[in-house]
Amino acid sequence: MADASTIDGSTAFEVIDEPAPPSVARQLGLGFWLSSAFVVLVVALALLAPILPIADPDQTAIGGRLEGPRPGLWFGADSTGRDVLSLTIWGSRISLLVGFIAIVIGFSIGGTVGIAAGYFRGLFDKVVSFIFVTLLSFPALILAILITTLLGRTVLWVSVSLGVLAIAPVGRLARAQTLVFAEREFVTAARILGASDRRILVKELLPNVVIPMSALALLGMGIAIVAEGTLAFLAISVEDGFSWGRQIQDAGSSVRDLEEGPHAALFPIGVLFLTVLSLNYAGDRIRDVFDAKELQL
Amino acid sequence: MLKTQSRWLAILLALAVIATACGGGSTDDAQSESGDTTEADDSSGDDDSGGDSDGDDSGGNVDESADGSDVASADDGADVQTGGELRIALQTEADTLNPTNTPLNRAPTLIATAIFDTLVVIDAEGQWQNNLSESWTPNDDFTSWDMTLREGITFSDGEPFNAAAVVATVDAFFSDPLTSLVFAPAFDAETPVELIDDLTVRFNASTPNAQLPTYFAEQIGMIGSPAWLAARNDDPSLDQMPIGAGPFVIEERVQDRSTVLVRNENYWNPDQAAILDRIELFTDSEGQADSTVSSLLAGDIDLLHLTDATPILQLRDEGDAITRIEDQSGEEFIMLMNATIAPFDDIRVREAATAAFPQSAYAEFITQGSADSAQTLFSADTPWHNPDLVQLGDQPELAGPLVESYCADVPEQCTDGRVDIEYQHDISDELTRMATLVGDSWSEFFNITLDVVPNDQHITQVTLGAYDTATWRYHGFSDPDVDSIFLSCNTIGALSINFSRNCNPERDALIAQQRASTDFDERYAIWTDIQQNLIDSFHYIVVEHTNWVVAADPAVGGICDATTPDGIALPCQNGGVVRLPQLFLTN
Amino acid sequence: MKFVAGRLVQMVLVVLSVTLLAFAALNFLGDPLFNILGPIADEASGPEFDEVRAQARADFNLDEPFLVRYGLWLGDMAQGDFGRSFANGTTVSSEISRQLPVTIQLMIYAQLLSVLISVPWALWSASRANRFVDKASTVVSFGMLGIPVFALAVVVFWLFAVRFDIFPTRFDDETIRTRLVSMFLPAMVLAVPLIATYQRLLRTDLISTLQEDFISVARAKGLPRWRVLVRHALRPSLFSMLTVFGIQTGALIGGSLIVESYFAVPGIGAGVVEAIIRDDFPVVLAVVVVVTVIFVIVNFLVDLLYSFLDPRVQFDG
Amino acid sequence: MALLEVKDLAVTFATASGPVYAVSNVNFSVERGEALGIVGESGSGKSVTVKSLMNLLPSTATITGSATYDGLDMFNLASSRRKHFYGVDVAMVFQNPMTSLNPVKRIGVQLTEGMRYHRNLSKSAAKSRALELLDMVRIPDSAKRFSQYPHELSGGMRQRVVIAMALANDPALLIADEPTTALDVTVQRDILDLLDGLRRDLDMALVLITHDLGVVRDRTDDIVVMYGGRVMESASTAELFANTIHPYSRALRRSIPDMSMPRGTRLDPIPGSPPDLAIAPAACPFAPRCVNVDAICKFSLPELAPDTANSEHLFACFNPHGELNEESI
Amino acid sequence: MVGVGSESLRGDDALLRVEHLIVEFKGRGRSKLQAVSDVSFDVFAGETLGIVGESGCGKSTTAKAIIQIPPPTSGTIRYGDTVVNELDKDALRETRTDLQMIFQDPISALNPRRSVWDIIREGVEIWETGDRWTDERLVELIESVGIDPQYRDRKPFQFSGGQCQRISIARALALDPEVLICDEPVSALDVSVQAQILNLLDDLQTEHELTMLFISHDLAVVRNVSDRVLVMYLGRIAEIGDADSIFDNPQHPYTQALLSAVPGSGMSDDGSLAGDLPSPLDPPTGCRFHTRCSQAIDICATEIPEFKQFGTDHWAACHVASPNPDGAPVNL
Repeated sequence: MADASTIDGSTAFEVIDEPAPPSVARQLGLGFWLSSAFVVLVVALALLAPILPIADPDQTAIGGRLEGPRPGLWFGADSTGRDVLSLTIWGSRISLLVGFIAIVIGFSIGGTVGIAAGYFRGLFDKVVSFIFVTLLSFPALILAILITTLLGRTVLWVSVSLGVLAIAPVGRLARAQTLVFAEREFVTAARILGASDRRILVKELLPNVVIPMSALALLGMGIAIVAEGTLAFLAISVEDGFSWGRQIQDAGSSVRDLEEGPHAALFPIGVLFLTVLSLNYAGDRIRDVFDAKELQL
Repeated sequence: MLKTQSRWLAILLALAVIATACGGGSTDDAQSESGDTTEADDSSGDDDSGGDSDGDDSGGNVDESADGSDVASADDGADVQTGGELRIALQTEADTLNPTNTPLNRAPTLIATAIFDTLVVIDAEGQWQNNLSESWTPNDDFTSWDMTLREGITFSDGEPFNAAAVVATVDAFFSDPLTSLVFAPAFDAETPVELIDDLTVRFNASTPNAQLPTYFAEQIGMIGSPAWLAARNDDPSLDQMPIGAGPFVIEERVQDRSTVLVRNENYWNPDQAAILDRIELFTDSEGQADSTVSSLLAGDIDLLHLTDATPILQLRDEGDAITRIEDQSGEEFIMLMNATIAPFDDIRVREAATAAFPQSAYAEFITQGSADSAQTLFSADTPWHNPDLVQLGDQPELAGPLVESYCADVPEQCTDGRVDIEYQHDISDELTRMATLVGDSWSEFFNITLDVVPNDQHITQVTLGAYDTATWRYHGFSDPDVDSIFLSCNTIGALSINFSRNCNPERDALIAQQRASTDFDERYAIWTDIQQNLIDSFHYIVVEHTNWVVAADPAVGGICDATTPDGIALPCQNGGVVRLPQLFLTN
Repeated sequence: MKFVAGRLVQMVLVVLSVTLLAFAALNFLGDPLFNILGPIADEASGPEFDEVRAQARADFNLDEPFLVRYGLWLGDMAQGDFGRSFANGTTVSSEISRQLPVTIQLMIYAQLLSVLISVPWALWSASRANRFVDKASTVVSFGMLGIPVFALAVVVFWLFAVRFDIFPTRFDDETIRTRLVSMFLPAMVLAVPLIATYQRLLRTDLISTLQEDFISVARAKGLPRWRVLVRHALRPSLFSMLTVFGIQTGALIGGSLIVESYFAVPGIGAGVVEAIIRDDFPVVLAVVVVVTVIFVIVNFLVDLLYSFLDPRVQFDG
Repeated sequence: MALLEVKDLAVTFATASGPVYAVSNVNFSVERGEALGIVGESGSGKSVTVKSLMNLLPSTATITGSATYDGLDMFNLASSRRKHFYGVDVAMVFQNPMTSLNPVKRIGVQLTEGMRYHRNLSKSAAKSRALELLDMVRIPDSAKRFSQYPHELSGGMRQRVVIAMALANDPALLIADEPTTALDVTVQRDILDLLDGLRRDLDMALVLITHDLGVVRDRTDDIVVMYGGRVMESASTAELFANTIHPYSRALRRSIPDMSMPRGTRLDPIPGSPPDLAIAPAACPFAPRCVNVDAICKFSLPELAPDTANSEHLFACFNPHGELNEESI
Repeated sequence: MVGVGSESLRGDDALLRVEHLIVEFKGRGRSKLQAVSDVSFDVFAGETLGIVGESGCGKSTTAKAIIQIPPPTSGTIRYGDTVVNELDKDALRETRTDLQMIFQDPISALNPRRSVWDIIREGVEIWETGDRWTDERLVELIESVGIDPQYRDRKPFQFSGGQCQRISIARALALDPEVLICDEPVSALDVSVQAQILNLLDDLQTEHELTMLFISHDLAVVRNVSDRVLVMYLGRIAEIGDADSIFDNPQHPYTQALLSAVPGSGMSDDGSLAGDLPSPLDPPTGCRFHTRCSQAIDICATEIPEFKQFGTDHWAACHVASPNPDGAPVNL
């Protein structure tokens, strides 16, 4: 590098003497990795459930009624003597699957429409914004329940109904994000450079909108899992098969059952809580780290 | 515009309710090892009408543990407090309280009985006794009965209680498409009822019927004030505020929530007028029976009835601290198998399902000893129980060959050597648990598709025959003759209250035969045959005899004090129905 | 005033759209006849059922075009005729007028609890931003935010009503006191995520407000910390919280479905769950309308409150 | 004794990525009735310095060194004295008048708040005093302004209000942190003139912070030039402009376009970027950009020392005149 | 020759002609904010036109209207033979490559998620001018603005504000523009860095034969860079002409006030302005400056002043100022 002291400032290379920023991995912090690890563990267990050496979740009378945890029956038994651990692992499959599909639906539709509305503005934006307001004014849970009851209590429709719920909030956020960045001068700069709308959307805006949105997707996934659990808790989720919500409802709605064997409810609650918390935390960290980068500017 | 609509729908729904007793929230379970003896067998009825004596525990057995306290308070007149207010928690609600157009299940029957009084009651021995009626006189072949009313009875609104009122109610009853379904087949289609004179009414039966008066211990025997009946035609909301000749009148009612009864000050029979001033009845909205128990223990309510296993066990744990009366005679919990469509149209499949049914697991995990395990429609608490009759169950090894043979014949109903079936139940915790247990046992022989439907839809679909197999609560009447409507060929139709659509001419002949008989032993024998017939045709799996438990604060007395106007003792409770007028509070 | 008028028009439009959406859902998702009649719509044959079906088609104007049907229904609705419940023929309006006050009480209870807890908490943690206590409280509120309402309901019920018999296990409206006590757990369950939300938002906004120049000015005046915090920083920091307060009304309504069902509180939430389970669509539609109107009105009031909080927000001109 | 005396002041911030050495080795003093200018670019530590004096730094800041006000240790005030110190003895005016006023409170409330708190004035007494102050800072229509909200006032008016607020309790020391940077050039002069006039009329000490040498030139008695959190040079205003010693001060003067320069005049920029304050001060912070840089500058910290010719003129430089590499400026 | 945009005054060598430019923004409700009111001026090839004025005077809006961001409400922008505001979308995109711009906030002007290399190559990619702008040439360009090419893969946040402004400049130059609009390019920078950028712009202008519009509120900076100066007040031109002439001999009372307010300008205090800047939503009638003008006379409040010529290339719109003997009032 040229010696700055001898070269005229206008052509001298400026010294960038700040140390390389800490790696993204370091910035995300231990908590992020712990929560990610937990989520990965839960997902892995869900995927591997069929080949794990655990009891058949349908098999009753493995333990006594609400038998407490013991070696071999680590989470105890539920009110029909099923293995709570096995139920929790198998229950995660529907919870996670529904959460995942719902988020894919919500983000692909809400994200696209929101970004388009934020970028193109005009009448399209007005219409879309109004639809968002309407959807947000609709009592969400009632809407989900309605769709599910009317269309069928299958994984697909439960996911669709939760996905529909996600459209408006996701879309509104995507729109807001797009608006923020569309106001930035680099977009004006790109336009002056002659970039087409498509190019500006894809190259300039998307990267800026997608990263925060992906953090949001993790949070949203947690919300969707909770929403599915809520439906299941109200006995309006997927009919065949059980999810965490249903398991918790099954074990948690009778005073006597709770008195005799709170573990049957508390274990799945714990796992659900940790999963949602991990998703939230991971999403939060990603958002913080990437937002912070921008703020550093 | 919704009015007509909901009316039609309500008909269907309610229709089903009559057979399901407590359809929705409260579910099933109850079973009792409480070895309460039943005096069913010596039902020759030696009329030792114990009046207000300690109980005669048939039909409603005072649990030994509670016996003492209950009896003590009943005998100890010094403690009786006149007036006062009682709070009762009921398990379910009815859509209306009008007996002529709404089937009433057990809980609302408790209210309706207090408001109306029935023409006839079933006594502690299981025999019918005159209540508002004074006498019943059949003709020779039992095809016609003349009923004479007691004199001097008035409705609580002051209208005279006379033959015309009875005819009006019965006409209303039969003109209702729904309520008529149950009883109409037993009556002459042209003139089921005739006005003879001011206090006499003639009922014409369709076939020789020695049991006809027992019908009037049921809903059809609840006679409403003609003025009210006429008024309700204009204002359906009056269905919620019925007027009868009973010891109580409704002061206030919020459906599904609470009903307030106050003493009928004009009650015709001062000897049996209500002791309490006021009774407030609450309905437990959603399956929170166990919290109701807590309320009882906390003194927030004074009396409750329920059928759920866990609170029953909880009540038993309380021992002497609570008055508790159990009764398993009122209701059965069964699994229906639809005989009209494949695969359950084939007896092999029905037999396989019955054989593989997890009776012991059910007893362990669901009833947990709160109710007796069941073999036939009649529990040990009824005089009709026959301990020799045993249904199949817990023998999955028998199911294999049957299914194999069926699938060889009807491969389109099978997948991978297992029969494809749909298992329908409505939404409730206990039914879900049961489905888990049954699913686990059956899965070796059946591919089960669960069809969890809302309670109302469940009822409709079963009534329409749109199911393969379904769980069902089955309201047992006081006399098995009434039950026969669920077993007869002539009640099978598009809408059927013979839910499993099991038609058997041989069984119909037996039913007609017992109906014409006045001899208990003869009828008992015939009913044994009918039950055997049912067992052999595998239309039902009788899962449990619902254990209706009435529990009360020890301060509540008089639960077993009810008698007919003639002083004949009535059961402490039947299917959760307690008679309210004799209840009192001790100081 | 122009703003208010504009907002009112928007509110009406939103309510119309929501009702249209709900009405459309019941008409286009699945067969409307099935939604009205249940299995009778297709599974029953025979003349009596043909008659039922014909009657239903006539009663519900099913042969009319969708928009006409919607208009007719809306007309009834506007006149306060919410129809009659399928389940028992009582008027829906009487059902709702019985259940709604309970739910509103529950919601106010929950909001009160959450505001009373979250605001002091946020002030406390914002004044100690990034110190240990603040970080610890951030962890706590993060955790509170992650607990699903239904799971919280179970845990709280188990802990406070079953394990330690502190609160009654059932709703009791004998007296105001018992009502307050028996509604405490349900309200608290609803409040927990709200507390966390409010605390986080208010804390963040307070921290950024505390970096504003006018706070430095106030402190340079020599005013004590708490006075600056409460008198100067709090009000300008309330916006996000207030906005969310409006939005959370919707979440609360959702939460009331669970909480009321679980704790057997006889409110509109438990009612609508039951109605949906029973396919009692007149009730469902009515609840959707009522709830949306409440939601929209609350958010409108929140908008009006903005001008109180910040004189710069002008609604006209 | 000087009214304000700052000695060896250093401020360090703890951040997630380690300490930031915002200010170190700062020394200066202000006499009663005098004006001191502190000049520096962003990041030079001038604002942090005065904020530390005003007790406005966040809790992440660690302050060492001393500052005395009329002999009182400002960093260790007895709590009774402290309660009525800021806003009474010492007051401050901030950079951005648009954000210096609480947007949700009326001007009058904000003006009277300090007096009422510190002096327990009645509402009406406070109001009449406030109207007096508004007149003093030459705000027309003071009675009307009193009940207005800040957003109803222009930037210049708001800055006058902020000044009036600072003067409410007759401070002996007024600190003005870039009071005109956010204002249009036409308003800037009015405000500066106002401050100058008030200082004279009220016999206050004034500390005027700015990045613009032109602003302090005519309005201060002494000047402190800061860079990278350290004092580079300090002297009386006349002396500094007549005899700029420190290479940074000189470079700063030469890099700024001047109205007197003909168009197209080539500027002498200071190459490079301002220093990174995360690095502990171990060398002259200006060394990487300095034309007179010498080996010693990169390894050692120059002390603030008086010039041989003028003991009142202090500077921190090893090689002020470029003798070491024989380049003269 | 040169002028304020009036036909009669136009020389043939004007590269950019702005005629009767009006830019309005929609305010709340039906109100309209006229940010630029009937502004006409020419820009000549190779010159630097400085535009000065207080905040809100419409200087940035005027410059941005030239490249149609946003398109003006009315008026004509001629660039050579092209009428910019009548171009269709594609032609406008093409024409804009000749008219580039750098912004006040160097940080906001760079996409935080793209590398410096991607940012600078953007125009090359859009217009597929890779044969002309080879990677080697781009590297040279990066070097020429003073950025070490070895950092080309870094993201903007790893650079200082001054460096970001350099990157911005390189991005604009990679399109070979004719005109470079600099919208307050140094006001966000530290004084020590400001001079670097000013010198850089000066060098690049010579090297790339740029015509520049230089917008600033800092009179000293404008004086330093401008050949000609345009002084704006509340959406109108107050004074325009040769920079030396205007700075040394300002005619419009507003220009005088502006100059006298510069610290250390040594100018007399006469120009001190009374009162506040009026609201642009409701600008004063007549001469917009009359509400603050110490020399205002009655006519100022009613009639919009015409431009008067005060020198070969020096016009001012003022009723009071009297022109040089050789200059006659100019009709617009």
